[in-house]
Amino acid sequence: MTATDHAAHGDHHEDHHALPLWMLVGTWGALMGLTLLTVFSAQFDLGAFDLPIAMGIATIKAMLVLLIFMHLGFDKGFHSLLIFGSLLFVFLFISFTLMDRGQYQGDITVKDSEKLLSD
Amino acid sequence: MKFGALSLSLVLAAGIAGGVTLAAEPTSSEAAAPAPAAPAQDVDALIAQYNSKARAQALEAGESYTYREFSNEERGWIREGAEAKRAAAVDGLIAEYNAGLSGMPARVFTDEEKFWIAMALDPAEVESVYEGHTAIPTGNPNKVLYMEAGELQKPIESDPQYGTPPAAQNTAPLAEELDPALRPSLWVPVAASETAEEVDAMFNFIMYINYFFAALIAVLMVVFCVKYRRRPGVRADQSITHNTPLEIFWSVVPTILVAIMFWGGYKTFLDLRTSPPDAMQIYVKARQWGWDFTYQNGVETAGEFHVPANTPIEMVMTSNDVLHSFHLPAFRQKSDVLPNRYTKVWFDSGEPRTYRVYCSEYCGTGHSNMYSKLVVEPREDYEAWLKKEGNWMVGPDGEYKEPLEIGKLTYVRRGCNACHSIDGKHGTGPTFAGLWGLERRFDAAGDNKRIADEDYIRQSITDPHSQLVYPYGKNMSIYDPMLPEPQIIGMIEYIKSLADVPRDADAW
Amino acid sequence: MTQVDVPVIAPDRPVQHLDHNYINHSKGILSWLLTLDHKRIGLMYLAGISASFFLGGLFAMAIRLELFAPGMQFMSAEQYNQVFTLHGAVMVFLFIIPGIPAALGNVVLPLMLGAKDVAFPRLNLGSFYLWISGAGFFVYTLLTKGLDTGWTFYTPYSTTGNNTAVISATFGVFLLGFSSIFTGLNFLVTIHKMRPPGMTWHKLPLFLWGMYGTAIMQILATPVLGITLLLLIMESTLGIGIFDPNKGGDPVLYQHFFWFYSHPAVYIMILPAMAVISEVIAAFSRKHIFGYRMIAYSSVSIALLSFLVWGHHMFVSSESTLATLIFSAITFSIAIPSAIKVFNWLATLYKGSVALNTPMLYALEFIWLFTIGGLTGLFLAVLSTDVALHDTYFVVAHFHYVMVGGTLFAFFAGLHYWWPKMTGKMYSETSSRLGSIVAFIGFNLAFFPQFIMGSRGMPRRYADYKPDFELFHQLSSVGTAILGVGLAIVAYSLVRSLFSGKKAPANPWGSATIEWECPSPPPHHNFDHPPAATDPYDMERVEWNEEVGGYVPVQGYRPVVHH
Amino acid sequence: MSDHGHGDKPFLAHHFEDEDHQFDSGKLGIWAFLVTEVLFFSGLFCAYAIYRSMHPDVFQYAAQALDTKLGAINTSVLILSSLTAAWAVRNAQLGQKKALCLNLAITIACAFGFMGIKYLEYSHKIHLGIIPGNSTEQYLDGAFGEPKAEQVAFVVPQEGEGEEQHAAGGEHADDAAHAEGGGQDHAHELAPWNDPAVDGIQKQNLAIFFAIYYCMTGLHGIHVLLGIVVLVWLLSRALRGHFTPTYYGPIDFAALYWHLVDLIWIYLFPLLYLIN
Repeated sequence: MTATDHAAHGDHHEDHHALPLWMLVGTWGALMGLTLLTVFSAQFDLGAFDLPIAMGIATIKAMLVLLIFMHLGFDKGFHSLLIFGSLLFVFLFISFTLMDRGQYQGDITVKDSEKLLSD
Repeated sequence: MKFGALSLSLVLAAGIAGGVTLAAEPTSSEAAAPAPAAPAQDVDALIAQYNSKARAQALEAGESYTYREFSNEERGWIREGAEAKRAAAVDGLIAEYNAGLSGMPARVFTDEEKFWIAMALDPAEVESVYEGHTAIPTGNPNKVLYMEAGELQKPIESDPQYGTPPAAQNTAPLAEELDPALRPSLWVPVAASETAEEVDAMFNFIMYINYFFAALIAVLMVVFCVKYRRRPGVRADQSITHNTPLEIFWSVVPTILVAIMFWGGYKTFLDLRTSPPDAMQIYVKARQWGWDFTYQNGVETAGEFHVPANTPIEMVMTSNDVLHSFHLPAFRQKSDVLPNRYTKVWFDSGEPRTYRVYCSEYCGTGHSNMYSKLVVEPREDYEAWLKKEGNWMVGPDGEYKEPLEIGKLTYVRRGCNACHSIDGKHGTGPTFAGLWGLERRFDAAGDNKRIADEDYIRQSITDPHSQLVYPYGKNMSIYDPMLPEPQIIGMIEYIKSLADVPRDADAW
Repeated sequence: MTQVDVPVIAPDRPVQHLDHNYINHSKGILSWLLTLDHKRIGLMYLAGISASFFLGGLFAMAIRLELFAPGMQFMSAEQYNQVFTLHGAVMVFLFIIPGIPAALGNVVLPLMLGAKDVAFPRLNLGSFYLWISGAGFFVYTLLTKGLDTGWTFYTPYSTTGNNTAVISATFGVFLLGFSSIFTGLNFLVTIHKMRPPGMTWHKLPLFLWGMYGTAIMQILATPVLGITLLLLIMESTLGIGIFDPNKGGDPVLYQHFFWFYSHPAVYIMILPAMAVISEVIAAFSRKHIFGYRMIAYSSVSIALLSFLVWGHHMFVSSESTLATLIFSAITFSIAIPSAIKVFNWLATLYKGSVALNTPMLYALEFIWLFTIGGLTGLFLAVLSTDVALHDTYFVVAHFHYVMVGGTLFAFFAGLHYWWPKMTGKMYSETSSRLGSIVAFIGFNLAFFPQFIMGSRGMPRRYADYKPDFELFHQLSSVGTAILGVGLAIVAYSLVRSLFSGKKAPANPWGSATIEWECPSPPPHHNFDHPPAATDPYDMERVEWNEEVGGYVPVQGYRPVVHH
Repeated sequence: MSDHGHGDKPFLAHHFEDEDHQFDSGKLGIWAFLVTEVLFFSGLFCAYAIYRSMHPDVFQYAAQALDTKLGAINTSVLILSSLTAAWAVRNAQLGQKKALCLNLAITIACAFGFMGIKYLEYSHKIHLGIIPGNSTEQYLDGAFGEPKAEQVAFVVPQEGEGEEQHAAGGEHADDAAHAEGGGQDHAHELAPWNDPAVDGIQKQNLAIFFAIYYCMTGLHGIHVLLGIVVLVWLLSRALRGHFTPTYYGPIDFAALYWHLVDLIWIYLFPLLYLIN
């Protein structure tokens, strides 16, 4: 079964097509390259950009895995909705919690409390 | 048998009937009898007759006594009359008692008078007095009486001699429950500050909206169910499947209402959370299971704290062990108290009154006993109190008290009494009774053991988890900062003094 | 709603009873324990959660007995703490969360879809056994060592001291969580993939919309509970320190984690209840449900919004002011869909043909109790009043009105509604109605006084209290006793019907959803061919037939085309 | 209709209409399951985000204890296994039985390789005294405080020497000597942490970093182990020729799960190993 003959089966079968080999191997190559890139970029101190760059590269890799290895690019839209929707909830969970935690004062140590009490 | 108000009224009736001797408890039918209007001039005579007879016989025989059978009607009159008398007299008595405690030569009070003084205390405390505790039962040093074998005995070994008598305010009733001028509404307790009134305004606003919608829904439901009840031959009108304008209407109206609620609530919430810059700060340390307060001048108190009237107060709180919550209903204030972090609540103290503080975050066995008392009093009283509190280990002569006395006070003030009994009863922790010189086992087999001596007690205080008596767990909070030296010595002396008190078999 | 012209295949006299049905399909205990039949699994769940409910109820009775008077009556404070913890944990994790979805949903959901089974029958059986093992761990905890942390397992109390019970209990909850996840996953796929021809999303019965919303929440929220409890177990056993302030951890983080699950869990409890009520109100009004789309969409919007409001459990837990502002605002937004549902149910009664059979009685009681529960929720969503009321009996009363008054009464509504379908027997209306009314009275007496004492400051989870709250506690205890009597009558009525109830027709109530088209009780395979779906609330589709003592499809009926 | 209504199709369950129906249902099911997995891990990511935002310096310091090379090798191993898993799906779709078995076998081998390297990392750390839980702190005292001769200390990874040996050979007989030496030699690099003024809290937070490290990689490792079980089962079925171009759902679903495990590692790697 190739990408061309899935149309004959109608839309019900659209996720049955096999991905061409070059695409799988190419994706693998890209993932390996990006892994090297992220290790390489970690050698340098880029200050505030460190984390965003590392996360950016990881996200590109994740998208490659999702869209090609996991067929999401050729699959039913609802599956994408499910997985990206869940990421939205993860984002909300983490960001709300971070936001709240960011507003607290730092923890106090035993020493601090003694000092405060004796002041 | 303890049915709260009922038993309280029983006790009241019994107390008046028999003075202090409670051997003959009247049955509930007698005590609860309806009391028609009494011929006023007779009542005094009736009371005299009732009291004198009972007293005389009790004193003579030294046992249960009998007396003329009074009718239920008469009993009612006696009770009412006695109550009226008591109300008039008891305030004076309390003042006199307290005056005696704060240094002036105290006259000797009769047992009956002490009973009446006790009656004016927080009823819950009075009740616990009557529950048969043989010693000081709680962290409050204001237990003036105690019972033994169901009989009222004598005042606690002389508060005056300890030099830390219960302050006058301890005998004042809690504003929330006893002051008839401050009766709460059905829903909320007395609002003690302006912020609390703001909260109440929102509370009432929501309540009226709730009344309206609850009534609307109930009426519609009942009317529809009756009017459109199933009848033969009558079919439901299938054409009504939806009505967009109506549905939009009943979506939008609640939206507007909740938006108003949200905004109003948020504004007041900011008031509740933002303390005025000039607020007086009191540091609070919560522990299992009690509250310790530290004032700016370093004075530490436990269980109870006083603040000057009409002053904004900010409580800066942290916990020694688990989560607690500082809950002041009268001020509509509350905040969790966390270990390793400070949280704050503030309130405007308002008029001199007494309030109850709860712990409202579940914190273990003693959670439901983790009260504190807030006393708002005029500034000069507050300052006098603070001075006295700061010197609780110092006697009237300006010298440190005897270690034993310091130990007894430490036991109460540091909350040891929450877990360690002194009457031999098994508790959350081992009892102190008969502990001195006892062999302590740290495992089931007893391979690991030690005699309870000075070293043992000291180590148990400073590092309790290093030697856990089998089968107790790591329940004791490692108190931080640790007890100061005189108090440790005091505890050693106190435990020593309890060496001969018998302990229960199941108290390890 | 535009109605496509689908001819309804209605035999002259539909089959009412079968000699051979799913209950007597095969014999022997193993044919039940290893069954893949969703109906049998549903019945086993029903037995399990009924036992849990009974157990939780006993704990409740013990609590109210202890609190009848101030002072300790027959328990120590430690015992009281264990009893209230077990009451909460058993009721929440073993009864309310699985109650409607797992017990009623399992029986009804595939039938409503005209399907032969759920999408993954083995997974379904697996989640039942996960439930059993989770429950087992709970009972183990109960029998061996007391658990006294409260059902919320707040740190650091749960991880310090010698709380070994926490480990076995949380592991039980972990298993129960996965049971819940797999049930939700199964239902989600079943609703997506197993619908019969003609059942578009807008012809989905509202029960299924509710179950769909529930499934979303179960899939998204419950895993977070799983990881939270795993971390808690790690904390208790290894002391990893993430939640322990003595090791630099943050106990408030635990609360964030816990409520990220447990707030949606509240809606996992109530959304199926609302779904049942939508079915029952329509059926017993014999009228098309009012505002179908609004009810359906409100289910899904409640499901999604429920993830954004967890912080309202933490207004006084030192949550930051910014977070309280946001969470409070979103909390109000979730009130709107709930209000819409209540108004739509009322409008369904309007010009209906209302019969007060037992399920309808429960549904009406539900509306009243849920209204009280919902309206009092406003006090807790408003920041200023919540500060005063948080962790008092007001909260206790509020969530009992929603969870017991809401979910339990809806559970009974659904149980009585589908009882003839599940068992093939009719229960006695007289005794069931009596039980329902007594329980309703008892419930209100038990919990309304708690609002008053809560707003006066009585904190929750107190083993003892000051005498000024005595009156309210006594009323509450008396109410609980009456509630207990009511529930006993209900149980008696249902159990008796199993032995002496008369045979149920296929469609005793005149509902138009598909599950009533198969005989009562259904055969092993439910339907030979998936029935064609029409509007599930087109009540004119069926009419009373004296001969069969139930409703039968109208022959040659062509549905009314609205608009 | 009987229990086994589809006699000609042995793996078609009775309640589905046809194989496509079954496949679609299964696919939706596995995606929903992956959603629960994402949320399951989200708690750990959340804890990570919170503690990293609170103590960025601690995380930066502690991450030096992790071996970037081993992490990178493991990443590559997982990516390779992901390729073979995707390839296996293609083989199944095209009915290539031999290639399917081979690809499954390579995937399983990679999974074992991953766990083997993980084992090396863990045992090295445990040997150094970095273990999750209560006792971490006391070990860290030795590691970060006064370096004592008898106590092993934290190793700041040095270029080359030693580390590769562990990775390649798995011989850690010389670990102790090496670690001790490392601790002594590099004590000066730990200077800020040896300052008596910086005790307590920082060490606690170090312990929390390692707690999170162990939880995240540990939970991920459990998922890899579960994956191995599933893949071995599928390999045995593939060898028996169960899979056809119309029935290959299990391969596809297991591959999806396997990709998700890979995907989580793609984030774990930079978050844990590449902090600087």
